[in-house]
Amino acid sequence: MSIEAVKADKAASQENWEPKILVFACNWCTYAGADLAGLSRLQYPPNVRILRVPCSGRVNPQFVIRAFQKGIDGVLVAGCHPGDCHYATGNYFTRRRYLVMQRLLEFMGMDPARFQARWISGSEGPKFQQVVTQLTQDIKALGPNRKLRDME
Amino acid sequence: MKRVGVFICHCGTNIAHTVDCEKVAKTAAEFPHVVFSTDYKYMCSEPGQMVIKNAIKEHKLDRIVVASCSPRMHEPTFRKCMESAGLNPYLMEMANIREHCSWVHPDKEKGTEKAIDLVKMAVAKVVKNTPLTRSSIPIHKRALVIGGGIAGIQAALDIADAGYVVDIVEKEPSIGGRMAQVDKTFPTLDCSACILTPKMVDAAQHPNINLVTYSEIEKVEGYVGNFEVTIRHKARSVDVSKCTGCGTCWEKCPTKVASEFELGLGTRKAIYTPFPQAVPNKPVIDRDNCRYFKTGKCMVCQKLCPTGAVDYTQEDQLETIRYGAIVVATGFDLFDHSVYGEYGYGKYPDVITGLQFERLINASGPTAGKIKRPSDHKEPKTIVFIKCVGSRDEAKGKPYCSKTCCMYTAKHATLVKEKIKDSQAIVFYMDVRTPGKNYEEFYQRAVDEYGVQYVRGRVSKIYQKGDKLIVKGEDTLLGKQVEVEADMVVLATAMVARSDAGDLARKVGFSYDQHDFFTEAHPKLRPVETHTAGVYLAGACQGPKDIPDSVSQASAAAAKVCGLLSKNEMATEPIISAVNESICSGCGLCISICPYKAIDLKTITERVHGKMLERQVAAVNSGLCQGCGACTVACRSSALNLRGFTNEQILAEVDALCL
Amino acid sequence: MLKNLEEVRVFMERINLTPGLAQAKPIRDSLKEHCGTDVGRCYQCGKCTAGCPVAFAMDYTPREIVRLLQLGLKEEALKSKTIWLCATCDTCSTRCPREVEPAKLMEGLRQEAKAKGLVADKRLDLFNDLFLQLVEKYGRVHEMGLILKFNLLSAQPLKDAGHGPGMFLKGKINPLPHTIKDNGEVKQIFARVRALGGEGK
Amino acid sequence: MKLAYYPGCSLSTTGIEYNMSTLAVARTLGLDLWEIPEWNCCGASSAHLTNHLLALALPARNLAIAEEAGLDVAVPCAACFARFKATEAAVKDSAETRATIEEVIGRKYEAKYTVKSLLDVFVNTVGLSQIKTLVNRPLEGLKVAPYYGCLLVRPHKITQFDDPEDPVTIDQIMSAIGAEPVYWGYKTECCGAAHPTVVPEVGLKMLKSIYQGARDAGADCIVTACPLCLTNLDMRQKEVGEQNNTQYNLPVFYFTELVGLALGHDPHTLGIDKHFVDALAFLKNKGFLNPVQNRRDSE
Ligand SMILES: Cc1cc2nc3c(=O)[nH]c(=O)nc-3n(C[C@H](O)[C@H](O)[C@H](O)COP(=O)(O)OP(=O)(O)OC[C@H]3O[C@@H](n4cnc5c(N)ncnc54)[C@H](O)[C@@H]3O)c2cc1C
Ligand SMILES: Cc1cc2nc3c(=O)[nH]c(=O)nc-3n(C[C@H](O)[C@H](O)[C@H](O)COP(=O)(O)OP(=O)(O)OC[C@H]3O[C@@H](n4cnc5c(N)ncnc54)[C@H](O)[C@@H]3O)c2cc1C
Ligand code: SF4
Ligand code: SF4
Ligand code: SF4
Ligand code: SF4
Ligand code: SF4
Ligand code: SF4
Ligand code: SF4
Ligand code: SF4
Repeated sequence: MSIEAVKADKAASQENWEPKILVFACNWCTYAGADLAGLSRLQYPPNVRILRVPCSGRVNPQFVIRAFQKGIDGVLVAGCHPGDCHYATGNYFTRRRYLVMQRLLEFMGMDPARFQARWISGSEGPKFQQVVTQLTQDIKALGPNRKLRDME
Repeated sequence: MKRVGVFICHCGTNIAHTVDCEKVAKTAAEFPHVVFSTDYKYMCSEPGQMVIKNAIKEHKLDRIVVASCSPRMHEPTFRKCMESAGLNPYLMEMANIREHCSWVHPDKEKGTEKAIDLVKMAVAKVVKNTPLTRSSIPIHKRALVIGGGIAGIQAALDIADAGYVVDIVEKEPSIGGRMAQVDKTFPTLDCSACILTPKMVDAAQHPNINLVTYSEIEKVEGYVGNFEVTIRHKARSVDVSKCTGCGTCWEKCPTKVASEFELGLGTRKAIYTPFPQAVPNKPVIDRDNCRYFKTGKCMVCQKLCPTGAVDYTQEDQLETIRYGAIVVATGFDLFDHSVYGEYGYGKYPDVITGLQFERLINASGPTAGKIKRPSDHKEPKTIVFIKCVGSRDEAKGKPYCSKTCCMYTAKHATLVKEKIKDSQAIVFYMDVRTPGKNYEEFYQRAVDEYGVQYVRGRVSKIYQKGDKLIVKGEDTLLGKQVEVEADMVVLATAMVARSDAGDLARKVGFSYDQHDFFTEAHPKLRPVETHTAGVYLAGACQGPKDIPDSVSQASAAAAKVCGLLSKNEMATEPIISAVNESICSGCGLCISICPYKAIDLKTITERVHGKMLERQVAAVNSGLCQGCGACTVACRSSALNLRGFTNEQILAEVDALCL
Repeated sequence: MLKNLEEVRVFMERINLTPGLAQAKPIRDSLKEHCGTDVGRCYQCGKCTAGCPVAFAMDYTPREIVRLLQLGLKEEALKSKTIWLCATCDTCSTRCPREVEPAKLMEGLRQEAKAKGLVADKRLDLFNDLFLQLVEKYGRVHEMGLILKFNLLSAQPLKDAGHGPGMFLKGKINPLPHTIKDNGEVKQIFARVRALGGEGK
Repeated sequence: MKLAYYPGCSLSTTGIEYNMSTLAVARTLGLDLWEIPEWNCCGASSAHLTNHLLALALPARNLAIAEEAGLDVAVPCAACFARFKATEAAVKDSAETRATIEEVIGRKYEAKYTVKSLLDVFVNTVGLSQIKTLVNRPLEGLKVAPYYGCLLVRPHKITQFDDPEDPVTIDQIMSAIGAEPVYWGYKTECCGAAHPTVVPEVGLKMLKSIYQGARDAGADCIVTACPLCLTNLDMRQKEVGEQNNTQYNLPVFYFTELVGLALGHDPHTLGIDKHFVDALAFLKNKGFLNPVQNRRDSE
């Protein structure tokens, strides 16, 4: 068992641990999708915090690393479906960076599943609900994130 | 020292029901820089906004956070409120505690906790906000239409009628496009020339329209409202100001070559107009084929021209004009069916395309409207039509449906039955697609009134046997192999993008799809706009389209252009990218990332150790940048930052959430 | 061709699609895996059938075989004569606009039909078996022996008898089996293939 | 130019004249054909129809032997060619398949060398101009229907040979020797393979359409590059004619026979006397059997 896993085990057994998850949401699609989920009163776990960005392509990998360093348990980057980007091509960059990021996180000794990318359009309220619900479950299963404070 | 005010909205009970607003306000009061925090029932109402304004005055707030509904709903409201309180509207952030919190989390404790987090993030961000100002750009009131087919002509006429000057740049010697090649038009069968020619003449005579034929786009710079377009006027070898279109030159020219307009079924001279109704009706010399240009001898046209218009010394001219808006209407080409080995690789003379068929039945075509097959000029009695050639065929052609061919094939078959009484018209089809007003009725008439025979199945092979073409198919409704001995076969070949479509799109700076059709900003709701502000689409260059669709889209594009040109200036969002020149290395990585071609390199001069040095740095064009932020991530030196969503702002939010 | 009334009845019988459709997806997937081609892509254009040199003799045209598979009616396809009559000429696969390869389906179905004992035209199957027996035994094919044996076993002993003497005289058939000196290696190949997965696929 | 040579079962029996003419012509063209020692049957369609692995393994043994000798392989029979190509492609495609095949045949085979149809060798290795210069009895006035069948050109991905819908190599060779290839629609139609023997009610109809096609195109004879096609087209012609109350009178040749004739070989050396439809009489009628000066056989 890795150190992280041991710690995670311990923490998870502490009662009432709830993960904190940061969602970078593209203003045009996923943010609107989350709005729609709200409008439709679709319930989901309260663990996610949405940070609005103009486009998923705006998300600099450094933001993600910083969040993990500061102890966030999971990060989701979500934007328009490929081909539907409000800015034509932004989400293609996201897709490429996502793969690189996952590898980087793995290298840093993190479970890459803590970092996900999803396409959720402005009309996909239910999908937003389903994605964050699933993500919360996944992250819960992984346990708390060992802070990467000392890294870099 | 920054002074932040926080305002928590109840939204009646919408928020207050599951979020303890009072507690949120109290907690927020403790956050760094927060000097005032309160909650109120309806923040967006008049009295709600008064609460904000009063607090700003009373507590000398210099920035605020409103925790309420989605910024997609009330951001403009609260920005205005800031403005009327005398603050910069961009020194305001919203925390979405309704859609993203109270409405989705029934647990009040958890909801409150989350609302506090969201407010904390907003406060952390707003502290890093800087005042931003909208700027405005002037709009040059002149429009450019690229391509003079029916779509381009219609768009130009509508724009011109609204009172704006518009230039049509057409690469051929005449406007008219494909519609000029078509004989009759479905679903009414009125003659194409009869309805097109008047429009061409209208365009030529309109005081606001300039026809710029035999010309191409060389370069496009600038941005919405201020495009700088360089046009190449190809050397016509004829001085149009002198030429009267008398026709003496092309009558007497000794050089005959295959006519592009007649698709190889007829000929033209080396000095020519593409077709008799050409607009302008003034010839050009095709230098590749003209004897004078090849051998230095001939000059017949010059000698005979009564007005001395022929000028062999002309050269291409470049001209740069400023436009406020551009409509692209460059139309389509036809799929080259010579990849179909089973249909003879385009080698059988009597296997022709639908567009060639249009020329064969056209009264002003090479056969004067008599249907004669190319090989021996005999009248064909049995004509087979094959649909979806190159369309809906991933193995050899394009996956998409070309949309017009079902209808024009029904038209062709009808015309065959009309013109040759004892003929057979047999259509091999997979589906008959007729979604348009009176389209299905038209197709049904072909079948029941004219007796056109439809056979469901894709043809597998055509081969020549004597002077017949043997067409082998399956009638899939019977489940039997069938065979037709045809005199002529007409292929409904796919509509494809012009071969230079990609080049043009890159030149102008908008996107195109994998088939080189131009991409609209939204397939349903912004069908005539591109992602590039000020550039609009009309006609078949955006995807297969028939004439009614092309014309509607052209008028829609014209409406968009008029909407733009009706303003004197245009406000631009301040949420755009900015370069920190002192750390930009001039590497240029960001340039190719930007989907709007908003970044360029420029040269700056700076003093280093007392010496003046020149170097290159990136420059963002505020007219073009749409604020996506993609470039900021690409820059290795972090020289680019997106105003309103700066690295510092986003990191502050992240930190606020995690701490 | 409809030969008698009974055939008409069977031919015209209404098919209940419900059970077949439940099977359609797994059948499609397994064909994708085993034959490397996807029946789901077929849009029933008939181009395969239109060019098939044997379709005139088939009980289902190649397109109809694909249709049966799309609807999950695989049993019907396995029982068809079509799969045995297909000459593996690949015309259909070469021309299919949707890149379905009916020829590969026929091949896969034949192997499966054989494994299930559903051989609708025994002659071609018999021919193939005899052919391979010869290869295994001698390393090469002895055509005279093959044809004689085939005709005998397919109960048409006199067929082609007219050609035999002509062939013989022209030196085209050799009364003695050809063989390679040591056929052990070829026998080994057969044995190992059998060990790896038997006769069917 | 040295190549490994795989005659295949047919060329020692029904297609013996293909072998004879190939060897005779090869010598004249300067091709050194090294027959793969102890070659075995490629399995033909029978293996292909029965078992995938068997169909790959049987050709692989032959290819492995040729590979040991370090030679590209020339294959005259279209059926063998198709099977060989399939094996070559499968081995190139997947290391896993290669391992299985190597295990089954007990030899190493890496598909390092190329399998070529004899047509390909004539057109691309020897070259049309070389053939042309060696012609001393141009077959002027001979109208031939070039017949490729299906196995040479399909599946194109694997055979990579000529054009799948309108192949031209036989046409080109015929033009090079002075004959006149006719254009017709049955170039790549299937001859029925085993069908004329096994399911004659089907196979004979397939043949009929080919005869009819050649006749409609005004051909005097048919030229092939496949022993199976030739046997079917030649041996069944009379029978099919009788069934349809006609006589087709279309001699069927291997392209090597006609090339041999044009190069001046004796028709008997080429095996032209071994056909069912009387080819000798036909050629005689056409005046192609008159002695030529500088006969190759006397060299
Ligand atoms: C055989 C056939 C029959 C048809 N029959 C009918 C019918 O009966 N009814 C019907 O409604 N529709 C019919 N159509 C469809 C009709 O032709 C199109 O809808 C219509 O022509 C589209 O007009 P457009 O202006 O978009 O394109 P086009 O007609 O293609 O015009 C584009 C113009 O742009 C010019 N151009 C291209 N590239 C450049 C460039 N880079 N720079 C400058 N200029 C450029 C071209 O020269 C051309 O003049 C038929 C189509 C075909 C193929
Ligand atoms: C089942 C179904 C599914 C569809 N799915 C799609 C799809 O997936 N994608 C797609 O692109 N299209 C789809 N469509 C088509 C789409 O609905 C229509 O294209 C579109 O709604 C047409 O918009 P409209 O504004 O012209 O008409 P409408 O939507 O009908 O709007 C007309 C409005 O005018 C009002 N009105 C009517 N008469 C009067 C009057 N006398 N005075 C004042 N007001 C009046 C009506 O109340 C209505 O609000 C679908 C249609 C159907 C039936
Ligand atoms: S500001 Fe938004 S949340 Fe508040 S009352 Fe208005 S609509 Fe409701
Ligand atoms: S002869 Fe002169 S005036 Fe007449 S059309 Fe020709 S160029 Fe024009
Ligand atoms: S100079 Fe050229 S264009 Fe003029 S008449 Fe001679 S060939 Fe024709
Ligand atoms: S419009 Fe008709 S003919 Fe044309 S591609 Fe579509 S279905 Fe085929
Ligand atoms: S923010 Fe987007 S649009 Fe603006 S310059 Fe950067 S990449 Fe281009
Ligand atoms: S802004 Fe960044 S990416 Fe662009 S040129 Fe400067 S250093 Fe390079
Ligand atoms: S050719 Fe292909 S798509 Fe058409 S019916 Fe046959 S298998 Fe289906
Ligand atoms: S491979 Fe079989 S089904 Fe396909 S065309 Fe040939 S004979 Fe017909």
